[in-house]
Amino acid sequence: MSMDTVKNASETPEVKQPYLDLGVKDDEYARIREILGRRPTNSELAMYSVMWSEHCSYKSSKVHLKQFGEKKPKSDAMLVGIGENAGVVDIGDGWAVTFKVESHNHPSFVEPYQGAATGVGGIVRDILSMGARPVAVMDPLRFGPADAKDTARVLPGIIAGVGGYGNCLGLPNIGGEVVFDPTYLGNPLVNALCVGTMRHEDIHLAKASGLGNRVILFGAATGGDGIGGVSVLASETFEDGGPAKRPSVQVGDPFMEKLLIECTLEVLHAGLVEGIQDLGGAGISCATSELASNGTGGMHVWLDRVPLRDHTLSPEEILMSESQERMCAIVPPQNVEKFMEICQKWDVVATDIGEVTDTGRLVIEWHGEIIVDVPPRTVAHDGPVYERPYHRPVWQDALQADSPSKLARPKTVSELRETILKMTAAPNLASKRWVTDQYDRYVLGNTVLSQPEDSGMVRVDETTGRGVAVSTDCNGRFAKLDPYNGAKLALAEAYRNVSVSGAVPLAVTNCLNFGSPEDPEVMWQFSEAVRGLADGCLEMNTPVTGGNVSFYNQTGDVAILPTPVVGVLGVIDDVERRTAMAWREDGDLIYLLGDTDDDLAGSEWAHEIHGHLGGLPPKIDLQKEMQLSQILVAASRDGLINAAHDVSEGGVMQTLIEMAIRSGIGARLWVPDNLDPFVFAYSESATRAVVVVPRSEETRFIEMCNARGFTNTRIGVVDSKLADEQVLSIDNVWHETLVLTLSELSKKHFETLPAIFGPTVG
Amino acid sequence: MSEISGARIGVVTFPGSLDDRDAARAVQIAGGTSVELWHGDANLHDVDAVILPGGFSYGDYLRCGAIARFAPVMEKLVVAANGGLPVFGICNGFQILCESHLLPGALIRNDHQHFVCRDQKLRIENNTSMWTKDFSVGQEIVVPLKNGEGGYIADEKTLDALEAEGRVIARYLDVNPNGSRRDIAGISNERGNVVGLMPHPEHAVDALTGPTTDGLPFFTSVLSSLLAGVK
Amino acid sequence: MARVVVDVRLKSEILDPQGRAVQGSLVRLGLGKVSNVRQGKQFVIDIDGELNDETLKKLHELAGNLLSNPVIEDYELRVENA
Amino acid sequence: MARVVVDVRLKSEILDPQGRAVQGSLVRLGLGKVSNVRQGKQFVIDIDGELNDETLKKLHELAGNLLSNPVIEDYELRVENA
Ligand SMILES: Nc1ncnc2c1ncn2[C@@H]1O[C@H](COP(=O)(O)OP(=O)(O)O)[C@@H](O)[C@H]1O
Ligand SMILES: [Mg+2]
Repeated sequence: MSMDTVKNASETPEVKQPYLDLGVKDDEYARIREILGRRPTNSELAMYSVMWSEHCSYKSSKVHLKQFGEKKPKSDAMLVGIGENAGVVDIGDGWAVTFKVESHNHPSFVEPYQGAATGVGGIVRDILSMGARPVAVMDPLRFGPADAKDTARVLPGIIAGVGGYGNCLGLPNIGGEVVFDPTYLGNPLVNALCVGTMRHEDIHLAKASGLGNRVILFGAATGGDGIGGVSVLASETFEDGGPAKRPSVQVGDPFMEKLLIECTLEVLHAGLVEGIQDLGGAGISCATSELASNGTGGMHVWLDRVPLRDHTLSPEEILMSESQERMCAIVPPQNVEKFMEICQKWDVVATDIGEVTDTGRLVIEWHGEIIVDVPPRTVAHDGPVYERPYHRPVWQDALQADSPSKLARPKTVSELRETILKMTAAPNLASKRWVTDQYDRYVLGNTVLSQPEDSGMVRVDETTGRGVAVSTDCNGRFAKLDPYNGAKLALAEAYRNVSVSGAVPLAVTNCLNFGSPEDPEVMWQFSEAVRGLADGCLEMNTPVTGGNVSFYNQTGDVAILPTPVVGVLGVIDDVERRTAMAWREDGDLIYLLGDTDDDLAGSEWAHEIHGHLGGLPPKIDLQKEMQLSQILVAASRDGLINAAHDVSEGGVMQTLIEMAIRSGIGARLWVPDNLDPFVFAYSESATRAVVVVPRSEETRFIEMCNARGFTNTRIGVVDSKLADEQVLSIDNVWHETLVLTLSELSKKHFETLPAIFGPTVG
Repeated sequence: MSEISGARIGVVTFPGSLDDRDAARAVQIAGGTSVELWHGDANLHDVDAVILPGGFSYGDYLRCGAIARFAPVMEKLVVAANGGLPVFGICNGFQILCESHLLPGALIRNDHQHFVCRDQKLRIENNTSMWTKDFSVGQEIVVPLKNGEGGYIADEKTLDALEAEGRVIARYLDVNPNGSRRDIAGISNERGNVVGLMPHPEHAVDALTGPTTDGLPFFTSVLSSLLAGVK
Repeated sequence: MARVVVDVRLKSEILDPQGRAVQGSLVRLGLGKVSNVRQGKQFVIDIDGELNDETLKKLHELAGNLLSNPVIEDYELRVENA
Repeated sequence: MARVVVDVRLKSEILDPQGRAVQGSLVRLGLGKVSNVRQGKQFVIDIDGELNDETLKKLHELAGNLLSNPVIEDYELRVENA
């Protein structure tokens, strides 16, 4: 079957092709034949199969994702929108920022280290291909229970992979998430986010324009990595069987990627490049068809010129290979020599593999024979679109009716004390230092905030201090209880985290991790989450700039919690005035902003103490969330607060404990008269934050809150002299005082992960 | 020697160097002028001192610093260092100095097997080297540490000699983050012009982006050493 | 006492960035004719007492999934009685 | 074509944290009687054409100061003609 040429395909219409094994359905195959007016060659079939897979074509999600465009808020900040490698937003002073999050879930389950490493590598190249210098990465992660055997297998490797790749590239890791839930056992989520910066004039797009321009492939040689990985791994569930495959594991070479970054930025800044595209999923198939369909319209490629690592690869395999650390540039002929010189300087192999034509066809030649001749749009953009059936799960009503009100709550000081110590050590609330200490947060010298702060913040302009802050969030339990509002809550939380740091939220990216789209109940969760996020972004005036969908995250019939991870990017005009979470000054006043209701459904308390999930998640009012944001940003700008920290998982108690541990200084706190001490401690009502106000600014601060009608409650005062050692002392706990020492809290907070995953330093 | 007010400190970029910009920034904050040096260019461009920055030169493949040692610029650097040129190797730079035999011993995988990034407390043990002059002996500082292969080892005889000659320039305090022998964080050569340090003082020169500004004296030290040399 | 040596090598189809880097250096340092370099790991394991079949079986098992990662690596095990 | 294999091992007096960690895991996973584990590196170098004395000499030189660090490591080189 090898060397199936176009000529051969025309002459042998009856040949049976293994399209089903490649994940191509009967009707899709029929459509390919209709488009081409003949049967596809094997190479063409390979291209269509991989480009029309769920992962590349978004065939199940497209009909829903279009809401992000339809409900797009009017924002002047959007410079490049959805549909490119990554969206680009204007942050002022001529600076533009691009950011995007992508999943590498299944590969990381199969080979944790390399799966996670190449996940980072892939998203960094997406950012690079916009013309931006990558400046930071983040890694929202989800695992099964912390003490589960398979978590012990995947977690250390995934962390080492994220770190190994990012550290070697010289990108600071400024944040992420580590969440444990039984539904992720067997389906860990590895989402990777990258932020890049550039001047407006440096924005580049993936298009092949200009008749006669050269198509240059540069970076690593092509091997058999992940052949069919995209379609086979991303579009079917985990069963093996099927045809023998080339290694489905891709190995990353971060050193090569570092060279590729420097080399790419140099050729871009030298003005040598017309269009540029990274090679990710679907490799050369994707890059050539996307570049061609977005440009002058045609391309001729000599595939046998592609440098190979493995000389036994067939042309079909070369087209599908997902070998890492490769880029493709469109270069005018007169610039080729200079382009090659720069590549040589960086020791990057570059090969002229084709040229831009105006034929409207993507033609690929292999040793003198034509093996592909297709309209590129049909490969890249006109894939199948499914209107998958969906319906509200039959169990949804029962789940929402199963409220946590019947769960036993602590009723005495000693019971609450015991609960606090247990919660402080809960894997989801405990310090993630075991993880983040394996990541370089300092490199590049622009990191202003990183873990464990609410958002990661980097300085963009060293002269003016302009910078950006990013946070990613999602409470999958809320999303399970109510996917529509769960998505809004995820957006609100990320928005709040950025605001807490003093930055103005500007734009959104997302990674939608769900179970199988073939399950109508999962599809309902997905459609509701997208609707919620699109409505939320419209209301908050933060456009979705891009994202990624990962389906089939399920084991058997059990899907993961619906996990629409939302990333919010904000801008701050001077990073000097950022707000961090640690209080410092004795006598500073501790205020809780926002209203506290009896919100324990889906809470960390219900999960950790009772293993319970049911009821309705906290209500979310995005108008109020925006008010809170304005207060936090204004307070930072006017110097009214010395510290701030958002309230989310683990409620106010967890927020205060984290602030105290970060500070190393104690505080005297009291429970407001109108609240039950337990509800005060562990309710997870949305739209709240704890702020620390110097006495001299108290009046101005309260006036600002009152002017907006925003609830503000004084709940304590920073005090390092309460006892011989540093303590949190809480008054009005059922008329008694509850005292916790920082040393006992720290012990609980820091010991959990090392006890499970083994000791490291400190 | 160029004018001291603007002493020219070269920062070498190898393929895979990562903290080169940070080192250059630290030089400038200290009052020097940073000069970019390129691994493939066998020329030190008349600089007054050289910094080998942190990173993963050549991906740290084979052994950290093993491949960088053979870069064209290193041939010149070894000769100049032996002639008294101040050279400071930070992290990967320290590894390169050991591989080049400008400093004794070697750096091996951390004893706990993980890459570690933390704010590390150090005690300065020597203020006679060209890079530690502006410290006082016994001074405690906190600077970032980030490495996967930072365990300093040498045979007992070498370790004893380093101690006896006062060539241990800094030691880890509170925790030994990588299993280094005798808590050694940094050493110098006999003459005191070549210094290697595992932690990263260049990330502690600005309170905005570092945990402290405790790293700055490494960079001012060389400027005052050069000045003293001229007088 | 018995000595068991386990060589672990990346499967030939898997990218070996380290090997490539070493190959580059060897060539740069004057070794002209290197066509390929692969870098692997070697474990030298000393076992107390005699090496019985059961221990050997266990060793193979551990070599196949602890010392090597079967997804990307192969191992070879040999006994060198000391 | 000739194949040259270079084994690089830490000198025996140098503490080997990786080997120690592996030893710990082997014992934890049920291999009772491990008295020592050392982890080394192995380079498999394919040379084009025949291996002459000069190339071999060069190989020894590079094995001794590029592939291994003589301060902490020893190497062993053997030729396996393919
Ligand atoms: N959940 C989503 N929300 C918004 N945009 C999305 C989402 N998923 C994918 N997209 C957009 O669709 C386009 C194609 O996505 P993808 O295939 O991941 O890009 P790439 O080919 O660069 O990896 C991108 O512009 C991406 O931002
Ligand atoms: Mg892309």
